[in-house]
Amino acid sequence: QEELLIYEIGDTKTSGVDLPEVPEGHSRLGGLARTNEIGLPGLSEPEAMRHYTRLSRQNYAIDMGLYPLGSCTMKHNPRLNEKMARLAGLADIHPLQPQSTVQGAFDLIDTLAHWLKTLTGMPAVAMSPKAGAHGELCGMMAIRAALDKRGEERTIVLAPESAHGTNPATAALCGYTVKAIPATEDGRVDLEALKQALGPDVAAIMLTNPNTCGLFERDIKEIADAVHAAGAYFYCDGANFNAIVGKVRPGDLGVDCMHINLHKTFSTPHGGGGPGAGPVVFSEALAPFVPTPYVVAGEEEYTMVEHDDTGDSFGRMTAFHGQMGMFTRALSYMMSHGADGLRQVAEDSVLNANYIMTSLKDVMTPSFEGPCMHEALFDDRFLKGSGVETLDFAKAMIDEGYHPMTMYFPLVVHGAMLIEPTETESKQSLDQFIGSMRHLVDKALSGDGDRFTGAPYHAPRRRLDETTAARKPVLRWQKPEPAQAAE
Amino acid sequence: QEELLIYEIGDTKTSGVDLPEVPEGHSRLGGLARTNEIGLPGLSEPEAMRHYTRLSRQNYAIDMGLYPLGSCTMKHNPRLNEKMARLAGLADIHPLQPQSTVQGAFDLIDTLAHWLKTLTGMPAVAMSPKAGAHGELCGMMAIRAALDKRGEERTIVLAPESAHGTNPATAALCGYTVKAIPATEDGRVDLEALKQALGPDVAAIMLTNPNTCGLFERDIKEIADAVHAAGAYFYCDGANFNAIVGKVRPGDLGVDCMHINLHKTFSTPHGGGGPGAGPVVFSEALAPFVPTPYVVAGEEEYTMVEHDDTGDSFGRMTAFHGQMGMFTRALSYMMSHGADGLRQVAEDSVLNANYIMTSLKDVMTPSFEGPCMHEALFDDRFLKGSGVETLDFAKAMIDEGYHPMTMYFPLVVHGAMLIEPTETESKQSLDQFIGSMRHLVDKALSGDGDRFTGAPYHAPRRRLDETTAARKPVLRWQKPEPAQAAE
Amino acid sequence: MRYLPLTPDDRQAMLAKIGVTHIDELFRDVPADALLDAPVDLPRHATEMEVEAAFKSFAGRNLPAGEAPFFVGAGAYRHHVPATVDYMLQRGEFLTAYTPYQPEISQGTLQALFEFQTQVAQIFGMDVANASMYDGSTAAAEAVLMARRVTRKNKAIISGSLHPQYIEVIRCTTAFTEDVTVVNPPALSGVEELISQIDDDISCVVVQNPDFFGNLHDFTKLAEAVHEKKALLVVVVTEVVSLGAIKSPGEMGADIVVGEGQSLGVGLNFGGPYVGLFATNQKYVRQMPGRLCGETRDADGKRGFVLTLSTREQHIRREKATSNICTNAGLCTLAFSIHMTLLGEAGFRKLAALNHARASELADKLSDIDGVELLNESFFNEFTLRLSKPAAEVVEQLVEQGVIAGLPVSRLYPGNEELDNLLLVAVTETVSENDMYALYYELKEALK
Amino acid sequence: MRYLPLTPDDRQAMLAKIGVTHIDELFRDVPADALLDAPVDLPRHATEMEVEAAFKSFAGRNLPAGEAPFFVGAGAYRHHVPATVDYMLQRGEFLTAYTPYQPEISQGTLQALFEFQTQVAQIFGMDVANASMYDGSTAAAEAVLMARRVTRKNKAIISGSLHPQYIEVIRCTTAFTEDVTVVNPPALSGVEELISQIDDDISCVVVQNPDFFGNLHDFTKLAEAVHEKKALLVVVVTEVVSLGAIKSPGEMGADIVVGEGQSLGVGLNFGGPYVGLFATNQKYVRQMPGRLCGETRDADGKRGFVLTLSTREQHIRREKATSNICTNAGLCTLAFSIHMTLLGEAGFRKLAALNHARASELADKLSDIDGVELLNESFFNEFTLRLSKPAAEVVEQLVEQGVIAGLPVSRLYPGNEELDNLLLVAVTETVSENDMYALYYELKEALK
Repeated sequence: QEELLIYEIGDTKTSGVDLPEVPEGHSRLGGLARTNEIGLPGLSEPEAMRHYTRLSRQNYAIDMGLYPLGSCTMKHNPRLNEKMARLAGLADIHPLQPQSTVQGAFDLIDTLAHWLKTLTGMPAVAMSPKAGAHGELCGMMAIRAALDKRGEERTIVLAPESAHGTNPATAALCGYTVKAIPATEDGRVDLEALKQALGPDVAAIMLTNPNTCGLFERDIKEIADAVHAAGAYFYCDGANFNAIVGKVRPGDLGVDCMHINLHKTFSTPHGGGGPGAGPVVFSEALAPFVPTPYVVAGEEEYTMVEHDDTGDSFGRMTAFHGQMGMFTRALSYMMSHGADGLRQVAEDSVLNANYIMTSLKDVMTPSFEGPCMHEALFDDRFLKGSGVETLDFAKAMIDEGYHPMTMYFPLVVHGAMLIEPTETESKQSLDQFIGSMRHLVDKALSGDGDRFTGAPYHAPRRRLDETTAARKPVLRWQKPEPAQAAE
Repeated sequence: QEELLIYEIGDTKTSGVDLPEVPEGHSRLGGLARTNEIGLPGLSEPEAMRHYTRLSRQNYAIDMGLYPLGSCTMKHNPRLNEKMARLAGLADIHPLQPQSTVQGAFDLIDTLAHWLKTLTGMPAVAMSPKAGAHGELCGMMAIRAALDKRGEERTIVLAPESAHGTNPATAALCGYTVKAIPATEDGRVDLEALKQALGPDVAAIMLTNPNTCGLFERDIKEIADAVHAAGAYFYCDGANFNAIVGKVRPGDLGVDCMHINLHKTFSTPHGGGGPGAGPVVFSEALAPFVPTPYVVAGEEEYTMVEHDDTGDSFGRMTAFHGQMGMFTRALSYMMSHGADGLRQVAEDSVLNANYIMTSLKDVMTPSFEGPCMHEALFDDRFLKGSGVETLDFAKAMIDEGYHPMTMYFPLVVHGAMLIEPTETESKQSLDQFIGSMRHLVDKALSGDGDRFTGAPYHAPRRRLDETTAARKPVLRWQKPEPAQAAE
Repeated sequence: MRYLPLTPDDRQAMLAKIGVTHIDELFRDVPADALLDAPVDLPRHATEMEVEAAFKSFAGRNLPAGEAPFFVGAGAYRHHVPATVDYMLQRGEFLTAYTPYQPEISQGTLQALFEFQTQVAQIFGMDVANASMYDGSTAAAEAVLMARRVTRKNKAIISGSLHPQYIEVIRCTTAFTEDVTVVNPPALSGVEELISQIDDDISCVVVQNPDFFGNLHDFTKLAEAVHEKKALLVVVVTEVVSLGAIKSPGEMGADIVVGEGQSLGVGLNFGGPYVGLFATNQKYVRQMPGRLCGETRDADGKRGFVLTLSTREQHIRREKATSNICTNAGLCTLAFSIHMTLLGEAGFRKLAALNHARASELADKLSDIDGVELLNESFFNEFTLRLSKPAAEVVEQLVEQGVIAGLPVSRLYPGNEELDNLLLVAVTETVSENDMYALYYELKEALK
Repeated sequence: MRYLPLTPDDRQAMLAKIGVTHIDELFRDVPADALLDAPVDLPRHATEMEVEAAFKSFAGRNLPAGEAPFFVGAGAYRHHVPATVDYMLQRGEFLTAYTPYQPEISQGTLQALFEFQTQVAQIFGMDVANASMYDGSTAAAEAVLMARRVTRKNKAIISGSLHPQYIEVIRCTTAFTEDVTVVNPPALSGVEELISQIDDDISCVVVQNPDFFGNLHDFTKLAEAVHEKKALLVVVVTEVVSLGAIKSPGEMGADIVVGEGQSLGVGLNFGGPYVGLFATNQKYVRQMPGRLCGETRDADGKRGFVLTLSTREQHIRREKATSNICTNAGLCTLAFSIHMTLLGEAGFRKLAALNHARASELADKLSDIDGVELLNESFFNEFTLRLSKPAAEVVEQLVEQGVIAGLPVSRLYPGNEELDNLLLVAVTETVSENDMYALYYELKEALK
């Protein structure tokens, strides 16, 4: 039984909500009453319950199995965090109710800020960015504001070829042009090339560390020194912070600002694509430029500063104060782990990735030598001659009961397969995954091509036609033509 | 991937719960410390989350589709009720904390009692029975207590052949012998036969109404009169109350006591087999004999009477006060529907059953003439010659995406199939079900036998070997023999 | 009405299809004068907001145990339940499933029951456990009935240290059959001469560990004496967490062990729903009441689980069934089992040790107060104090100070003056140092 | 650690397999002096009980809107959310799923997004909507950027009645590009002369309906004037429930409609997460920012859904992308869509009517008070009062009486004395008669 659309189940008269009768009274709508039918279908509550339950069962999720999506840190989402986020004193408060009535909320934000600053070794943090990319924007805007204050017009941002797509997109939003820095053979930034690229027109470098190849940038301090010497700032993309949390403080590496994806490192649920949260930590140099609003702890009470009096803040990135619901979940996660547990998070995530790398390196082709951080990068050399592409291999994983790994990213290796198990997988789970992968490699090389090119076979859908979807986009339901409807 | 047992995943050292360190102190265990390993496996929280999530996905449930289980009233379970049951002021209170600190709880119980009494037209109610069968026991014990007080030794309980198995089992627990009353051609109690069976040795009649054939006992008042004239009591099994709630008050029919399955009529979740709740309403004649405890509303406050001073109460059926968590859910359901909505419940449940009966009567064989109440009873005559049994037909429904209907009950018709859609199915859902059933009948009669005898094909398991399970029962996991384990 | 999908148009169309014009024609078998022509005298349907307001009002007039220093136990204990447990219980696939009579589409419930049965058997040190009963007290009554079936004798001896409400339930359940129940008076000292009461007529002896007053017992000798008379030893456990610290009834020779499983996963709920645990040895399996889940194979040879041995049950065996029970405490078994799985043996033992340590600490502290005497030689997480005043008065006095001091034993033994000054105090891991200090301070004040 | 499955033995075995003896050998690329040799200076790991206690303490120092007569709106509205919505959000299959890049195993999320997009488009009266943005304010900024891309002009005119924080966000987001944003002063009267400001250079005019002060507008003429200059009309809606009662921006000729969807399903959450709504007309689809879900077929010909038109997005198009956004408000779209589905058109309209009726009632009542002047000619569920005293003082005074009277406009317009006495009052279906009376009474007292 296929699940119909709500438009095919419900009608505009049905409602699954009971509301009190509307008292009589004269309308103040200024003659703007909505008279035409909108066309919104309603479902009774039992129908709605079935519809969404059935839909949910067509999803894969962390709760169901290993989610080896490199660069996404799909770790266990504790339900304690969900419970905390639903306390009425945190969920049912309004961003603009009197500050005297939300002192606990400010304390929570301030406490989370303290944890983030301590873990990163940075003196300041902006809490309001709504997601990782929004955090990037926040960091780059602070850099731009700092340079503007210095009266310098710098136009170029450097970024490695392997950077996330958000990096150049963000730089563009701040009016910068992106220039790529090449990588060395071993998958890191080419320090010499970087030094040559640096100059008075360079505003900043945007660097992910551990980088998107799953490697730690060995020359990170030299890079920071060179960048600073050239009068530029060092933006660190914190997407891979999970690998080093509690083990390395970015502040000790010379970073000027870094966003933190609370939904990656600190386990707020991905929710099928959001919401995220992307607080940004700052060095002393950039701290004056943080956006409004921010919490200030006074002697007796907290204040949320909503208007900057210094004139240095680069402005406001969002209405209200940021992703409070995500703050709650992240802080609950952090307190649960503590300083000791978070350190263990980094160690176990790196251990798990290296265990996979080691256990598969004889049958798959790791792209780089040496230990990886929290993700293992393979390329498609091992598939050579098999007729199986990275995409096919990944789709075949679905039939084995797994979500595919990240494919074709980073762009710097051919047919990339980026596997990030995270620290919340057990050894038993990893061994089972390794077994499945070895089995698939064996099948791929033994000519069982249909298993791959036709995959998935055992999923709610077979492969979907994405080309037609993009060429003739159907982006909403449309009422069938009357002729059809009458049939 | 098959889901392993916790014993095959976890070990005795792992724990998914963090606890504070245990302070030093001398043991007061009187030398009884448990020293041997118990063998309880622990799972980390992520492992536990996956294990139970995966297990859950092997279940069918109301939230997933129509559950046409006759006699079980599998209706929608609103989540509002779950939310109410989790309010700290209701979930986190102790049955023996001071009565002054639980006045709201007593009010809730008293309010629910009022609703039950009003809906049944009966003057008293015992709230503590833990489930339907426990409620039956409660009712029959009150009858026995009343007869004992009258000084009469009656030894026989009458019940129709079509009665639930709990009826005779309960009567036996009260020291009675059960005598069956025959049914008429049209599926009801044979009034004349009943009258003949009545006599000074008859303690009570146990009657389900609407009965287990889905029919209303037309002669109910005459039956009650005859029973009372013979000095016996009328126990009504309230399992099918959903068909008449808000439309007919059992008190108006001459009933002396009736249990109410809160998990049927009032939608507390079945939870894979429980917990239920089975309050029992009583006539004036039986009211003095109700079990302890009970709530009494005073001028200023409520009192929970835990010890009966009258000497009439037949005693205590359970520690504490009954299924409070179910009371909350049931009352939330009842208030949501109100007097008007509950009446509509009965009407729609009867309408839905008759719609199914009418829509299938040309291809299946209804066992009795005329309108049914909230369930439609078919027998297996329509399968004659097809080689398909009731069981096969039911199992084939699984492949169509449905839970099978109730089979081989009641025992009074051959190869019974008892279908109860409940009022929370939409017409669209019924039409789809009817279509599937017609399709199956067609396949059964057109010789597509494998579809049935091998069914189900599309379920987490194929048909299971119940015979071996009963002959050589394996009722727990056992540690594999060391020899095997070493392999 | 948000829960009723039929629209007025649907109803008309369906009546037409059936061939009637009014819904009441389908109620034609109801005696005309009994068919109500209007809704009963109760409020009309309510919105979610209205229902929430009503329940917040009910809830608001109770004092949740978590919002006060809280020391009541007596058969129901406040333990901390991990958030994962409640999440899982709420999944529709568990919450809204029926009894797993159709095993092909009920493996989730069934496998969880199989795991539950194994856990319960292990905790109690017994061979097998059933898929649960209503609660501990009804399980205890079922144990007495089972002992009669096994031994074909009908006299049960009940310890005076069994939870008084359990005693009442056993008495009530056996009141109308031929059973004879001999109930001893309360044994405050923890010493009770049971062995001398055993004769050839008895079917069983029923004891509790830790007993109602908190004392611990080794029943090994008692078991031997009972077995000599071909009778059964029934051991009741109302605080299952104790078995993470103390020897199991199975190790002491029990034949049937029943218990209240509420401590794990289920919560207080003002007394219900709870989960009755029931275990016995292999040889008595076919006399055991209640549901059982067993392992088997499907047509493809895959391991699977089914409800089994149902020939013992009422829907097959009717008046000859082992019990009239036809439900178990399904969802509560799941709560119990998930909580136990999260704890694991290491966590279970630590939890028990923590409870014992806290209780010891408080017992020591309170014993220092003038007018307080600790009666127990041994205990797990609950003990009995003799106060210099009636305990009921003291408890009411402390309620005013926001402290729920424990259970005045007199509440369950009204009219027994000897017990009027006894206070039963329970301590779990949810009790903080501050809570203990509050009780100490207020009790001291009250007894001045 | 309850969340970390590896045991010490596992770790040893895995290190051995990898061929190292200590975990830090895997961190060998980290500069030695930067590798911490001990945990940072933060508390150690905490039990569930400890974490719960900490959060109950945070929560306990806030006043939940549901526990007081509550009248703050200003872009975030307290509506009642059916229990079903939150149950569904908590299902692991929705909660713990990733972005649906693998459509074969993400149809649940994708179909829900497709339904969401359709609902949003219908509510706004537009052709298409995206799969959501962070919130209303960032969506408004994205609309300005999009208008620049579509028109290849860079001057935006911003209504003075747009939510002041939205204005700040637009200003901030366009600060470092070549955009020119002309921001009008606040238009209290509800009348603002925008048409005269339109010239050939403008990319768009940004207006709000109902506007920040609660006034309603018909933008039909404005749309015509904007279109004449080949520019776009951007309409912002911060209270989406209003569209159950008033004409949609699409019907008025809007080219882009953005909104805050928090009112449906999401809740207050102290400002986030919320859900940004974004809709436009078919011809501009390829310039739209954010994720889009589209319908297609699978290899077996079955209908299915995929993320599509991703060539607009940053992971493909990098610096030329339509936005740097790479998430949507996934779970909040689901909350919005489920709530909307439960309401249906009938419920949505009734909810809107109810909000309007309650607000009307309160506006009338409060207007009776000496020292209160209602500024609005028209409004939906929020209106502006001019008090005889500074509103911030009055609000603080009423907090002491347990009434949260509304937003003093000065909080968002500091230093603008003209606005100091203005109080913005919002009324939803969650406000009771008693709440209204409490505000009336306390306000009257305060203004005496």
